[in-house]
Amino acid sequence: MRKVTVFITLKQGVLDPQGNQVQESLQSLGYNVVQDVRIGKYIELLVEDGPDLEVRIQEMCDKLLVNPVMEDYYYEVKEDVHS
Amino acid sequence: MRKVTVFITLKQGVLDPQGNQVQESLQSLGYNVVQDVRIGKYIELLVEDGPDLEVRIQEMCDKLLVNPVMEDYYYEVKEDVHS
Amino acid sequence: MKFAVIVFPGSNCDQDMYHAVKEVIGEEGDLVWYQDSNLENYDAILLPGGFSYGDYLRSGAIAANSKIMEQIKLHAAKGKPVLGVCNGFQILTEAGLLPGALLRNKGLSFMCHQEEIIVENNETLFTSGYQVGEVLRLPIAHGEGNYFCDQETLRELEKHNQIVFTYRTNPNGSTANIAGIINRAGNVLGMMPHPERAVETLLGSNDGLLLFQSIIRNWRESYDATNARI
Amino acid sequence: MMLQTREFNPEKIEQEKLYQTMGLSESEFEMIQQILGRLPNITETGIFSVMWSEHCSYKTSKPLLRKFPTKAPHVLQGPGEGAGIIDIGDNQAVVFKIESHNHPSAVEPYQGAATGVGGIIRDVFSMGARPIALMNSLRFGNLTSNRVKYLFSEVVSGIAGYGNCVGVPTVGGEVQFDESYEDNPLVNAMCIGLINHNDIQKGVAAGIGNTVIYVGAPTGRDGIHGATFASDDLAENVAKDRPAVQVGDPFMEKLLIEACLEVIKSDALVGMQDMGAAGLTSSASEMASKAGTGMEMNLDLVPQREPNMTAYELMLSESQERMLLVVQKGREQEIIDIFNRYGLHAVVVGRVIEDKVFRIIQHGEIQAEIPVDALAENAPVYHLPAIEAKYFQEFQKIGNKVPSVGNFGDMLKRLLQQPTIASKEWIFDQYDSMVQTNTILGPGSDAAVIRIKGTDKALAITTDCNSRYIYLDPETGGKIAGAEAARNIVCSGARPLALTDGLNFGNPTNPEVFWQMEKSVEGMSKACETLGTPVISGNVSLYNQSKGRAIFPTPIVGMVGLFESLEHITPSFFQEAGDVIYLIGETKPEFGGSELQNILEGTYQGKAPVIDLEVEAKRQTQLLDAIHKGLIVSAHDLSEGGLGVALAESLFADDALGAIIQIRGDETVALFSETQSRFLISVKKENKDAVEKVLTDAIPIGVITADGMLTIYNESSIVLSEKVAELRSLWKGAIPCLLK
Ligand SMILES: Nc1ncnc2c1ncn2[C@@H]1O[C@H](COP(=O)(O)OP(=O)(O)O)[C@@H](O)[C@H]1O
Ligand SMILES: [Mg+2]
Repeated sequence: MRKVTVFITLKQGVLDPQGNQVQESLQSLGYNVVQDVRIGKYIELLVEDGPDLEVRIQEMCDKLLVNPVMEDYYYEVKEDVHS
Repeated sequence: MRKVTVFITLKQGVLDPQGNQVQESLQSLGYNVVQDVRIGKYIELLVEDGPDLEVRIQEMCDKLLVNPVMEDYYYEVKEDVHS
Repeated sequence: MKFAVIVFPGSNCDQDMYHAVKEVIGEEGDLVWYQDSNLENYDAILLPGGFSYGDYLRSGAIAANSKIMEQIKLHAAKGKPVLGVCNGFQILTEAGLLPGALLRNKGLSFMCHQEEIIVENNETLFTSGYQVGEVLRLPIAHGEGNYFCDQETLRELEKHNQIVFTYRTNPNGSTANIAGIINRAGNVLGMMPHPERAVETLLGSNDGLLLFQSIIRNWRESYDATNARI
Repeated sequence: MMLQTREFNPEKIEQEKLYQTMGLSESEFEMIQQILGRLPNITETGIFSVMWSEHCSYKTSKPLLRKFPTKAPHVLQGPGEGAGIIDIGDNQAVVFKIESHNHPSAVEPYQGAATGVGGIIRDVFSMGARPIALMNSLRFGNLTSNRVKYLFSEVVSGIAGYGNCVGVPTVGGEVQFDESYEDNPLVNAMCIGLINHNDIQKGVAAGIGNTVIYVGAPTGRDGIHGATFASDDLAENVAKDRPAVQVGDPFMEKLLIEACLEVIKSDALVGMQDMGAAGLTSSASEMASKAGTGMEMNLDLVPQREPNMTAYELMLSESQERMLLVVQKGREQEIIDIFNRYGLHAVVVGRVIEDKVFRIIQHGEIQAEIPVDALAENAPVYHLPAIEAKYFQEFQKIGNKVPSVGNFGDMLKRLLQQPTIASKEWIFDQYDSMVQTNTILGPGSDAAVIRIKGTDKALAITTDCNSRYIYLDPETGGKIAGAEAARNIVCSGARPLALTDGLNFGNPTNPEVFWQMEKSVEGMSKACETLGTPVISGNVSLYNQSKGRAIFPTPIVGMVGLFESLEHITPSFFQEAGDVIYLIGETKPEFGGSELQNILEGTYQGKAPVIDLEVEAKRQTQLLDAIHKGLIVSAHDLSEGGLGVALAESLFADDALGAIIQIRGDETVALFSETQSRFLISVKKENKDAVEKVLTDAIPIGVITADGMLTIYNESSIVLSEKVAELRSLWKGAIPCLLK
């Protein structure tokens, strides 16, 4: 069993109203050091290991997890998880 | 300028209906290898560098970015970004 | 009695709350913009529903960090009534004035309809007009109304009779069917259903009327008591 | 499309016909050269291409739109402004309009639908009105493919996500599912606003020397060429249109609503318009053109989301949540202060000039200079050829034959589970339909009913369009669309006031498509004339086709009616056992385009149901009269699925009620024919005589019972007898079940 983490971000140029608001709020809390905030998704998957693991992950991202019209992604295959 | 990434997950024991639904959908697409899905947030911050960078990040997480009642987090300070 | 309806950027039930208090019930009240932070002259604070700050990050989180919350905490510490409805409830939990958190609905969608709400505790200044076990028809309208707290907190809530309202049939996955809770001191109530939308039969229900009237009656009584003492 | 301005000099644009990739024809490019007296540069070419797109100029639909009746004493503002305005007395008026966001929704359904809602709300509050209600009209393919299910559920969440957040209740709508919308879903949103006469605001850039102020979200590279995109065949490969995705920020919009409605009260404001399709370009040039002035704008002052944006990109961007204001010179700060209080950025970007040109400056250079009228007024108009469709000629030859139905109870159950008929609760439960506490009847009744606080008045609102009839026979179908909308308004007890139209069609250069457009507009116009409901605003969406196949012609009608007294509000559901049920209107064998035909044949053919508008008008007047006399307990119109479905629907508010009904003649015709101009009403026993006197076409057909059964007899034999609770649960569960 493998833990896979998928990081999904909004494509460059796609508006992130949420990120903008969080940035403003951080600034009004006094954190003027924050220059930019972008908010995306972080998905943890527990997947059975196998030779085509990476192919499957990419397929799942392309088909379901990620909206290619607006989002980019990358992923990491992490440690073995014993179940 | 530093890029900081914050990973926010739902605490263990907090139900993740969205994760469950994604898992179901993945299975119905034939990806039975997926045993568990948890969905969290992935925040990218661009922060001015400084000696107390890490302290500030933790403060921002504790005050605003993360709700400790339901969420856990970790963060990574990444490469220097030239602006 | 004078109510303050707090208006955050993105609040959208502020006018409805104001209308209920002012036009339907006929009590005094003001809409208070979140930057006008003097709340001293108000007897009760109402945190209305809506999407303060767009519900960005987490619903209620950004409003809970705004300056006016300090005033609201002060007001609450004096034992004066604070009512948070829907987004107001979310703000109160985010601000730590009430325990727990409101997660996304179990079914993942926003939902808006009338629900049957059971009065669990009528020994509060908000619910003294109702009977325990009474079923109210109140609208809900939320995407994140799934009340969550850990087991320990739940035991505390139960032990101190802090669960004020429950759903008859759980629409959103809330722990123990919780629709509304009160703080230990009994003056801060948070609830997901909208009593301010249920004050006129023309719109389908007036079961929320007694909630506002209870606040007013209890305030009058304690006010008279205070005056009598003087 | 990332065009680098430098690479495209005017000669190259001409020689390599680059203007064609932006949707301009050769003759249009020639017109542009004549207007300017020179070759246009890339920015100018872009500006012309969006302003002369169908979406902004209505170049092919203008000749048709002229057919609509638009005048009446109560019309304060007809088509032409952001939205139309209707007087409702007491110095109050309603503002409304419908708008499509079909193409964006096909590419990115959540954001496409959300920004569609945002856009139509801006149209309404930019007139100075407070938005008080939203409606939507949707079309999708059959709920069988995963893609359609995805589009459907994302569109609904997008509408909910935006409308709920801005705090405008979504009080109703309609949806149909048909194969022709498989690749081309339709998403039309309607917004209704309330205004005092003296607050009515127009989008004009009057007063030479006055200041132009930009408010709201910074401009990004999103949605560039959205307007031309909305005017072209939906590219089969949507991938190339991806950069056109715009993201909505309903939170920003909520702040804009509140701030703009405060600014309206200031006499420093001269004019205001939202930046919709074609963004800065259209708002600026339209405001100047309407005032007979010109405008100069310095792009260096325009708030920008990304670095190094070109003039071309800034002028064509369709970033959302932006407004353009003209304010009196010298009084800018008071306006800016109001916006700042709401946390919004407002900046001076230009001024009104005497020269009737639109002049754009960036980096100290003139990037574009175009006569404003050429953009806003003098776009080319095309009179396209129309040819009567072949299929129509075939269909007209088919006689009305009665399909054979085995078991009537089973057929009724199947009909109730057809997604077009089934309960839409799965949709509207996701909409906040109650915020603003005015919703007397929300989604689920024939028309939505919204009270007007502080008065005894209320509004009835509906959207309707049975595109199957319009496909079979555009003119008849157009009449039906107008009549059905009015029918829904009348059933609720309100007097129809006026309508907005959302014209959704395929490629107009196909003469058969243009014929569909022409005929359906003619049909709608006739209905408007006979029923006294002028058209006060509307929207055109063409090129809804892919792989050479067009959608069913879908001219949606959004209608608003007025209750002069809350006492007139009439439910569509049966209320009490013992009440008598009447059917108004005779029933003929008409199954063309019916839901029964859909079930039995899986297709639509033959003749559309006939409609006699005079009969329709008479029955509507009589019904309204009876309601106003207090004679009617409930009223429901007959639509898809005929009497059978209408009877079942009328019982769905209360499982305890039932009905015993007596029909005559052929059962299939009586129960499932879709003959027009029919109503189902319930009345108190003691009012029978009075009702029959007023409603000359009403025939008693049964009585409401307390046994929770719908039982239908023909003479003495039982046609069907079903538990209402079971019918209801099938009806309610159908859409959720299909989405599983
Ligand atoms: N897309 C939608 N959004 C909101 N409400 C809807 C939508 N579609 C249908 N409804 C509601 O469901 C009810 C039934 O709709 P419909 O079957 O189209 O009614 P009718 O045939 O009487 O016009 C109406 O009250 C309508 O407002
Ligand atoms: Mg109807």
